[in-house]
Amino acid sequence: MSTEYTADEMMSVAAARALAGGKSCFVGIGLPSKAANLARRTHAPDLNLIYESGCLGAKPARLPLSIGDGELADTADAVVSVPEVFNYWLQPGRIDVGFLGAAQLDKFGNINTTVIGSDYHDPKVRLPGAGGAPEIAASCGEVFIVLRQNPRAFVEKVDFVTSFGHGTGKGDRERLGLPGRGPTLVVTDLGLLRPDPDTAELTLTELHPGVELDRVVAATGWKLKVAEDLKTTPAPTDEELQVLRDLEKASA
Amino acid sequence: MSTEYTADEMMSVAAARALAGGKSCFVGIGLPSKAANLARRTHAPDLNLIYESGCLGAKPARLPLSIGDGELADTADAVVSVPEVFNYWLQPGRIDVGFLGAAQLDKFGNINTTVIGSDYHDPKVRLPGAGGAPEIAASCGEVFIVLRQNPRAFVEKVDFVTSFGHGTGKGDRERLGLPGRGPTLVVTDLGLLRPDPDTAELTLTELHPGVELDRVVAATGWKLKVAEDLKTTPAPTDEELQVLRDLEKASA
Amino acid sequence: MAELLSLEEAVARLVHDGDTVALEGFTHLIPVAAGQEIIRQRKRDLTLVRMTPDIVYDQLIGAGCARKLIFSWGGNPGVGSLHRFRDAVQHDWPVPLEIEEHSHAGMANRYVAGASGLPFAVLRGYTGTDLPAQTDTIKPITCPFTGEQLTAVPALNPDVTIVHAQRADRAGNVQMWGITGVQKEAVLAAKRSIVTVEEVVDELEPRPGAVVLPSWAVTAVAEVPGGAKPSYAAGYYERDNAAYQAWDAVGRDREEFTKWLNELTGVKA
Amino acid sequence: MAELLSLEEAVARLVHDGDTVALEGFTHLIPVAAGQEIIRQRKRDLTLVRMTPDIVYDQLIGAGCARKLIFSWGGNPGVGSLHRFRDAVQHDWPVPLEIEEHSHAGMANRYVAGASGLPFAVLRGYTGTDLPAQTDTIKPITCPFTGEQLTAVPALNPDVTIVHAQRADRAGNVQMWGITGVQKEAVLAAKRSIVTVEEVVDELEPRPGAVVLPSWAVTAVAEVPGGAKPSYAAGYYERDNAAYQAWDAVGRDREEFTKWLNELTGVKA
Repeated sequence: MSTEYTADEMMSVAAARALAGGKSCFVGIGLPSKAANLARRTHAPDLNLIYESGCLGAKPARLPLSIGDGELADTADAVVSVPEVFNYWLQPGRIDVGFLGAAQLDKFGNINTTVIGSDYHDPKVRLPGAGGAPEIAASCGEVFIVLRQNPRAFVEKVDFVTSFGHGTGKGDRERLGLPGRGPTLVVTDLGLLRPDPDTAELTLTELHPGVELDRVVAATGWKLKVAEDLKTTPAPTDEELQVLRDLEKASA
Repeated sequence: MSTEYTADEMMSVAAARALAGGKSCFVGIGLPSKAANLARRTHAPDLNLIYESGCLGAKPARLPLSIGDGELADTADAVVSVPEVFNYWLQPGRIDVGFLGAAQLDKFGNINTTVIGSDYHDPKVRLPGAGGAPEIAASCGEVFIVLRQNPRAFVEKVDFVTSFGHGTGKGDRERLGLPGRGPTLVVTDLGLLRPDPDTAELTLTELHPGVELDRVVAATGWKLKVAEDLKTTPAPTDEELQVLRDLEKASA
Repeated sequence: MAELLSLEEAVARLVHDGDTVALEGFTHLIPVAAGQEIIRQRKRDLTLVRMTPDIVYDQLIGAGCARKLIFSWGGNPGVGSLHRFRDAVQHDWPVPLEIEEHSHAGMANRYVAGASGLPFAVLRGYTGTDLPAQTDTIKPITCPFTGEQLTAVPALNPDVTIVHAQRADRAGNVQMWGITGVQKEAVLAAKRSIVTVEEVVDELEPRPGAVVLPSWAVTAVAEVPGGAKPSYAAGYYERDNAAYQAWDAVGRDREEFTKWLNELTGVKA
Repeated sequence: MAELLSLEEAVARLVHDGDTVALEGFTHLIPVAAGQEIIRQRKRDLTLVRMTPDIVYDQLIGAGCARKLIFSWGGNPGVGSLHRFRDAVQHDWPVPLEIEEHSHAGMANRYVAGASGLPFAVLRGYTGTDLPAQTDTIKPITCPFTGEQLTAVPALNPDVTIVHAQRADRAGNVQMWGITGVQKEAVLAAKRSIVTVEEVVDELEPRPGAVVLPSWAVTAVAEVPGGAKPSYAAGYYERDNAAYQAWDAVGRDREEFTKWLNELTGVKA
């Protein structure tokens, strides 16, 4: 483990590793797309990437700059219409993992990408909005979320529920009849959080190497619970870093 | 008018002529398809043929043997899925004329292609069923029907309403909210019938040349009304017959 | 990921007595070989689904494989009636055949709902006809925004859908082109699926008008050259219209049909 | 049949003040030139519709053309926020902007309903989110067969839809390929439509993955080479990523934006 790496690189590598068992992944743009493409190039060559622009089985040689990058269409097994990707492919629960980013995330894994501030009609900050996320969060087998950890992003309760995670706790998804298991993993630049099996509250289960627990607690806007058997993420391997950097270089 | 012709040829020619003003035509297989293709080769070269197999703007060089003939796909402007042809193209009322055949037709232009006999569960004759006809009859701007005239086919009331014409008379379509005008013309081997403007009852408006009125009355299973200004269909021209026969020869 | 199997094994493993089975195709690419394999394996009590049941459904019905047919148009395209179908409906021969009857628009939307993971679909359909009175699978539904009344039909989710396509690659990705009808929806609506193909190739070269079913959406692929005959496979062979005409005489007569069936299944008369 | 017009004439004749206008495109084939022509012609009080409003919508909003936006994701793809959109929502500049907000799945299905001549669409969507509370365009609906509760959204039927495509023939048949998003549905849902194309050709040679819009489903076709720049047109040009980045600085500042706008519309400062 001789190579130096950044916290963002650790985040991408940890997110990529999470895609080990996943067969198909509905990929949000940005950090999720980077991680999914890193996974495809390292331990998960058969990972099936689905983008909401209608690209099924995309195999981009460089990181797509947007959800509708031509590279995705050119390398896909099939390009279908946007209504079809949502209706025929996402909605029936065919996709194993939904991989999302977030502007705000709360302790039950609910995602806000709509507005910051308590008044929807007079927001402090108007965010881009929902995109495909509400139905990705509802219909995929499980959901991974990747975002940088800080107290503005990690809040007790999101200002606006754009995409439903575990609501107010364990059992809410079942009560609403949501088919997927919802967020099972949050990957940040500091560590990994997973919903507590009993309460569904996001709990720190892994620290990235060299990160102090205090720092994670300070970066979290709620009283962070920590798993009893808190583990340390293995540092990125030389190969992981090499592939990640090549990917980023090819996309510059 | 030197050339001899058969009653079926007269029927096809008369049906083809009816497509003069039509810009787009949803074509049933058999007699309607023959007439529509004849029209395209004579007075209506721009006639836009739509087949329920998903072929938009088909320009077959020979008569298609079925609704899914490869010739239709090979010559179409676009081939779409079957759900799409019904949902995006037929249902919103984009098609000017629906051109249908029938096993049984009643005096209000209702069509039966389901069962002969009064008991659906124990029919005298089981017919092929609805196919695309119910929604073609409902959604096209107007409907032309072509079939040979005889008392078994032309009945007071159909045994089963597979496709709605004018129901029990004028105003029924409006009451049901059906967008199209319904059957406006029936072409037979003996003449033409049109709905009476006041009652919507099918009324003989044209006799084919050489056909006696008595014969049409006898071939109709209800007390046939005859238009006051009963006209005679112009006989097929040499060109019409030539094109029709070439078309049939090319399809043998 | 789709498994590459022989047709015999695919049918044996994936089609069970009592299943709801759709063999789809719209004149083009009819999975005839697969249908006849079902007859050979003497599957029973099937609920058969198809928009346009044609001669292979006549054969399945005549062979006594089906207890129910869900359909919208049953005929021998370009020829006339399906006599085995008629005989089953009119005279319960060889076994009674329950029917559930729709229009094409209704059936297409039922598959769409099935493929979409929805319990029903909405359309403008059946208005004024006698069809809704014969089934509990056509119901009114009111638009929550305009108050307008429309028609709802329930999703179709076959246990198995079988279609025929031109090609698959070795990973089991399927490619079909020409008139592809409702095949994608029928496969996606089903719990399991079998695709018979003209050939398995190393690479699926893109083609105009091609529909691709990714391998992970298909259960089994079986290479069956000519598997759509006597229907046609664009790019491979033409429709054998004479065979459709010849079927009329076979299907019309119980004895003739029984002879045909014995020959297919290898039974000595 | 589609009429071949200049872009100027097509916009002048088919886009009216107060219209509901959709300029669709999913990163690929964005009808940027048409959007800027709407700005030049100073159309006002438009209800703009788009799943993914990007920089051309930022420009339309900043120019004061819109009074309402119906959308599901508004951003500068790969760069960040739309500052004119933010400024309009947060500070009513230059005019207040009403918003009607959906998810992609909801918007796509609203276009599908519009294209299908239905007043609404059904989906599994929005469950548990705060979106339904902000609009009367998301309502529950009950399956008449299973009793299950799902979500209904009303049809979108723009007065005008504008899309960009690679090619049209002289009869006005349109061909596009690559990522074609929701463009077919948006055109078919609209009362009128304009398609800008890279080129008008004698014949539309079939291509893998191509979607064809027949001439009779389109109102006007305008030849506008480069009409999708700075987005891309597969087979013609690549995306100009630098232009998207450069927009961030222009859009971020009212003065910079006003300069840009004056340049576009030929106003002397």
